[in-house]
Amino acid sequence: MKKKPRKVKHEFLYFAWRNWKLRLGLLVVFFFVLLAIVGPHLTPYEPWAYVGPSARPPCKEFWFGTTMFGQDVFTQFVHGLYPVFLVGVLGGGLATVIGTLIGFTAGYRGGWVDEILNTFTNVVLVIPTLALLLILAAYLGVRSFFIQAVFIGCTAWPWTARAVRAQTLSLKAREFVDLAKISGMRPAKIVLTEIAPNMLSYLVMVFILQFGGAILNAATLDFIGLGPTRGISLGLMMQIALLWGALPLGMWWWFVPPGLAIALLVGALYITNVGLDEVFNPKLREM
Amino acid sequence: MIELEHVTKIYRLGTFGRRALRAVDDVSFRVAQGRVVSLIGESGSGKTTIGKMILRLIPLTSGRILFEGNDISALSGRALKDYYRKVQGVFQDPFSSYNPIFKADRIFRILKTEFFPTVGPQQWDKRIREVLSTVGLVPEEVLGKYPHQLSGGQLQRFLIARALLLDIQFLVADEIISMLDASTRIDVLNLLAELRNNRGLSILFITHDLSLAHYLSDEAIILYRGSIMESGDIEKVFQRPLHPYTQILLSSVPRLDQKWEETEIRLKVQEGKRTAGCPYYDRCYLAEKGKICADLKPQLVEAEEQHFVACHRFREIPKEVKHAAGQTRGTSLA
Amino acid sequence: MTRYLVRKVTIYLLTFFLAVTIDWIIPRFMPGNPIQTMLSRAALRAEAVEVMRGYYLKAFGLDVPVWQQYLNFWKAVFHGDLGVSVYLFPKPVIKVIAEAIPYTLAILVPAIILSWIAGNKFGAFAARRKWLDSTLLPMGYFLTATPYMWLGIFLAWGFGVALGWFPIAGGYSFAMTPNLSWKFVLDLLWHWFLPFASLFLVMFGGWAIGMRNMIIYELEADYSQYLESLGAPRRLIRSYAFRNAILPQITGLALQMGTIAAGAVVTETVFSYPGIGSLIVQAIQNQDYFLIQGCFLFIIIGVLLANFIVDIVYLIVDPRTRRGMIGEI
Amino acid sequence: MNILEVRDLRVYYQTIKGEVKALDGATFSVAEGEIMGLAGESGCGKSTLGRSLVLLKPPMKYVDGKVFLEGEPLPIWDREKMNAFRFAKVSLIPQYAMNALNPTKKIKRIFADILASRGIRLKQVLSELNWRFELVELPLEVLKMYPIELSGGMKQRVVMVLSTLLNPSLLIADEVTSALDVSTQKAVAKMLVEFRDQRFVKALIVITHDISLLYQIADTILVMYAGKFAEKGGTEEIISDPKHPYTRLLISSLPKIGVRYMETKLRGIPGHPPSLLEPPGGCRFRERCPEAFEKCGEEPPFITLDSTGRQVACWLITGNHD
Repeated sequence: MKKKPRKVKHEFLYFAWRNWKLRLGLLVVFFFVLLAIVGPHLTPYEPWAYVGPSARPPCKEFWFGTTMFGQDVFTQFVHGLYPVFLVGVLGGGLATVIGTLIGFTAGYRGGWVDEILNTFTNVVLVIPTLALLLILAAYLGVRSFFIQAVFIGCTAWPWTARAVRAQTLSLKAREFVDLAKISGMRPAKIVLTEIAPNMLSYLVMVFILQFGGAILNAATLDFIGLGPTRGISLGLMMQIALLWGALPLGMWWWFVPPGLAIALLVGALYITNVGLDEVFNPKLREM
Repeated sequence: MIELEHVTKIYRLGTFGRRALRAVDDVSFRVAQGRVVSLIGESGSGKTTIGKMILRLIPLTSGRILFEGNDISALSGRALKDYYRKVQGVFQDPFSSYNPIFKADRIFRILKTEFFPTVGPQQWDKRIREVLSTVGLVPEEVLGKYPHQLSGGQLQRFLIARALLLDIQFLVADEIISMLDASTRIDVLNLLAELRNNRGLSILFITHDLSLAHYLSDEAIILYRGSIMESGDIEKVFQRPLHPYTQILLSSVPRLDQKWEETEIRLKVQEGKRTAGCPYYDRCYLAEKGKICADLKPQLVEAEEQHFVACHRFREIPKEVKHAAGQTRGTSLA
Repeated sequence: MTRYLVRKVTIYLLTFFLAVTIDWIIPRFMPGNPIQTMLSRAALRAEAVEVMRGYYLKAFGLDVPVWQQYLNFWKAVFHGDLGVSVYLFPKPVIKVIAEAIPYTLAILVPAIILSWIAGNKFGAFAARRKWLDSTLLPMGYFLTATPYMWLGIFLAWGFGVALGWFPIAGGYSFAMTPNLSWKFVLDLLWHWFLPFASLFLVMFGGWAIGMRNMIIYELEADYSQYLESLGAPRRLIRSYAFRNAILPQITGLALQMGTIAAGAVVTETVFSYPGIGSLIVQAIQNQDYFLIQGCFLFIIIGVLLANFIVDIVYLIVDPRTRRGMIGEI
Repeated sequence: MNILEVRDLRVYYQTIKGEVKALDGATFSVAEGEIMGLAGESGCGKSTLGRSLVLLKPPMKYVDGKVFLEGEPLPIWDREKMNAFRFAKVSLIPQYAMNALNPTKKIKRIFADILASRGIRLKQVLSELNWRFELVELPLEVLKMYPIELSGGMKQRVVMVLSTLLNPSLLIADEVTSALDVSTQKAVAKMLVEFRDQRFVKALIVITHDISLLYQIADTILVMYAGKFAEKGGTEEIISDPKHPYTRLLISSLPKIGVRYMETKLRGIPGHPPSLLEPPGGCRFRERCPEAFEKCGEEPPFITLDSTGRQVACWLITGNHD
């Protein structure tokens, strides 16, 4: 039986599709993205409007039931999804950018620059970010999702900086960087055209983790009352639910969906990251 | 062509750079026009560091490197680019010299944008085909391929072709054949030899393999822990090795025409801390007796015409050891 | 090795200094003025308000120039005098916190240690069985992705409200007065369980996943292959791999301290468990600045201390840092 | 009596692009006290042969073939059953010897744990261990140190002592000297010969791409090309009178000290080895062989030519024999 070797055009795509973790993760994430976009058009109500009887369990009329004040939980839920993505992308993105810049400069320049940046990273790494976020959040009376995303972005970057620094150090030692230097390329150009493309796959994975982390941080902040002062977010929903005794009254439909959504979304992001890691790094593939 | 004057390189280690590693220690030599000089040393001897310093990839700690008389560390911008037009390098690991996510011939495109922006596409394509045939590659076989689709030998020749596009005068070949298989290795060496003969290219051939060095070069420099032990015309150095280290090297190389001599190799553990005195003191069988070896670092002295050695006691080396090491028996196999 | 310690200590001192400075900023730059909120609450007549303002200014040491206040603050910190709580007025902050700390430590320390041990054991075990790896591991990812507070609420609702096995609020039953009887201790444990379980589960997921990846990596390492070619039993190979895979998990523990502290705060709020967590949240709502300042001082000290302990443990466990190679934190 | 006998061993690699026929039918034997050099360029299957005799695990796949160790069948396809043979009967000095020791364990602990897995206490072999450490010029304090504190050469020698501690009948040394400096290379190579002379091992297979090294230490040399055997014979005969065109071209392309470009221009072998995903029919060296003729379309058998056990797989030689 002469087995014809399969013509494998792009090894990466071949593996990416076979990897069930990647498929599952992306599927769940897209589901929530879709829900965030389509959701608000599905319900006639406004998140804060009093539209029905109070504390009604989920029924045909109100898919996720109503709150203590008769607001439709499903409407609040779908409207609350959008800021979760906003803070996730902005906060996660900002943290990735800052982490990459600091890690990259430390790794590429080396010497005392590396020393200083590294110490700074270790310091911010150890500081309990909640203290920082509290002061900044409390200091600004009026808080928007954007501000919250910036806060989270500015405090979540240290571990990314360390990872990117290690990656840069290993790439910098590669000989094609030397070859570029003796081809007369300026350092900035070397960084952009030679080193950065190699790190792209790595940065995508780092961003996904930061995205998940940012969502969790945002929900925590909203929950202890430091979230945005206007608008609705899943964290805020849970805070209000707890504040108004949804727990003792057993109004599970008020606090279960928001938390569950965050857990599923962030879990899916982590699993996507694992899938990508397996696709890029053959060692984990056989497992 | 290229001249090194008292070149030293000290690496700072540890957090605040307290520990210093003296990688290259007061090295001076010259590579004349159209000559192949091989820089021979084991790992950690500083040979690659010297290669990188000539290519301006790492700064010197002290001393000067002159190209056609002027100091290369002073060059910058335009002047540095002109320097790279004349001086190029090829590195050890062919697979690490190419950015994996681009096609292999991208290294030509980089040269075009950096050095020949005004040259027309057809003319540039013709030049590429020219240099590819000079290095013995069939353009259709190698152009448009990714690095992992080419063999080590092909990739190395690609790098040499790249250097030839710049019609260079000086090439630093840093262990370029150590990753290649024996059968393809020799063709790359023949290519370098032809470039020297036809184009008067001078080459600094960095290697740890004595037989390859002997095959290709006119002069040899033996390096050990950053200092030159012995240098000079390759025939003289290999026939009548004067420095104990060179003798040990020559007697240790596995050869096809001669069994290993029974000279005992004392595998002393290499202590790193000796700073004063001769770098080879710890492993040298001669050094036990003399006191001078421990305190004073020997300078290169001309033992005979075109043959230098850095050892206080090279005249006292017993007859039979010198004979055994340098002896070459029989001619090469047909 | 000493250089490794010196580097560590300098970073911690630097961090402590920076964190405490930020901590000091809280009352000075927060919107509104702590004195104002107190006065408005006291609802006194106009001139009485002025007298009280003078008194409070002096009481809180706000009458001196800013840099003077900063120095006084450092002196006070070392004396343990963290000022007086605005909301619960005459009660000094230090006393309020002292009452809350034992509760926080009670749920935090056991949760961290037990989840770390269980998580690592389970992660190593999961890497061995194919079916275990592909079924229970996604559950691990789900757990570590769950917001701390949601799991808290979920457990409270599930076991508290629906099944009624556990109380869903408070450190101990309201009816009881704290005394050293066996009955009271049992009641304490009864209230302690759910917040502990919630913290435990979220952290457990994280360690399990980390260990699973690390141990696969170690089993692929050259020394494992060599052991296999020497016919070493699976058990020996796995114990070597586990031993090396645990090291990054120790550093991981240090890095997680910040997020764990945040987790504790929200979990306590869910269960209104009288630890520092719920104390801070109340302080924020009541804008009780000095209490917030005091609480965060303790959190900062706690996190730094924990980090330092973990680093010392790492030093003892990993020979490479002791002999030659300088370990990165 | 032959220590090792291998008949028609086939071991392939499974990759996403299909099966790489790394080792396609190996038949040879190693006599007692024989140091057999296994030479060939990268990708010729020599490491696959060496590794499959000790630890045959995915992505390597056993296809067929029989292996006998001192007359007894060696179940190389059964990963569990082989445990009894590994270390005691057949042992390997791996290519990655420099980092084969667990970095966080003292050398003494590693020795003790592995010996314990065979029911031997370290104390029982301590005197033998001292003698062997001295033989490989390692100070005794090494036992108390961590691998991180040893140089590459020292780690390699520790692995050499460990792999041969139970006096296995067959030792396979995979590229033992390629990462070493020239002077340490000679010392380590001579130690391998010493291990055979001291009867630590009954037979030795030295895998390397450096034929001149084999000329110094090996009794016989087996040359491989693209997963197949090209030629086997005594070291002197192979070097002075190579029969297979590939061996001849390979040896002539090696620069010797004393040979210079000016006087004799050596020739490499044009082209490169065939892909083993879809190996060509007949002799695999056909494309690059200057003396190839139409008979080479059929696969040349690996025939013993004379009483000295000289074997070659090439129609040019064996063609006019039968």
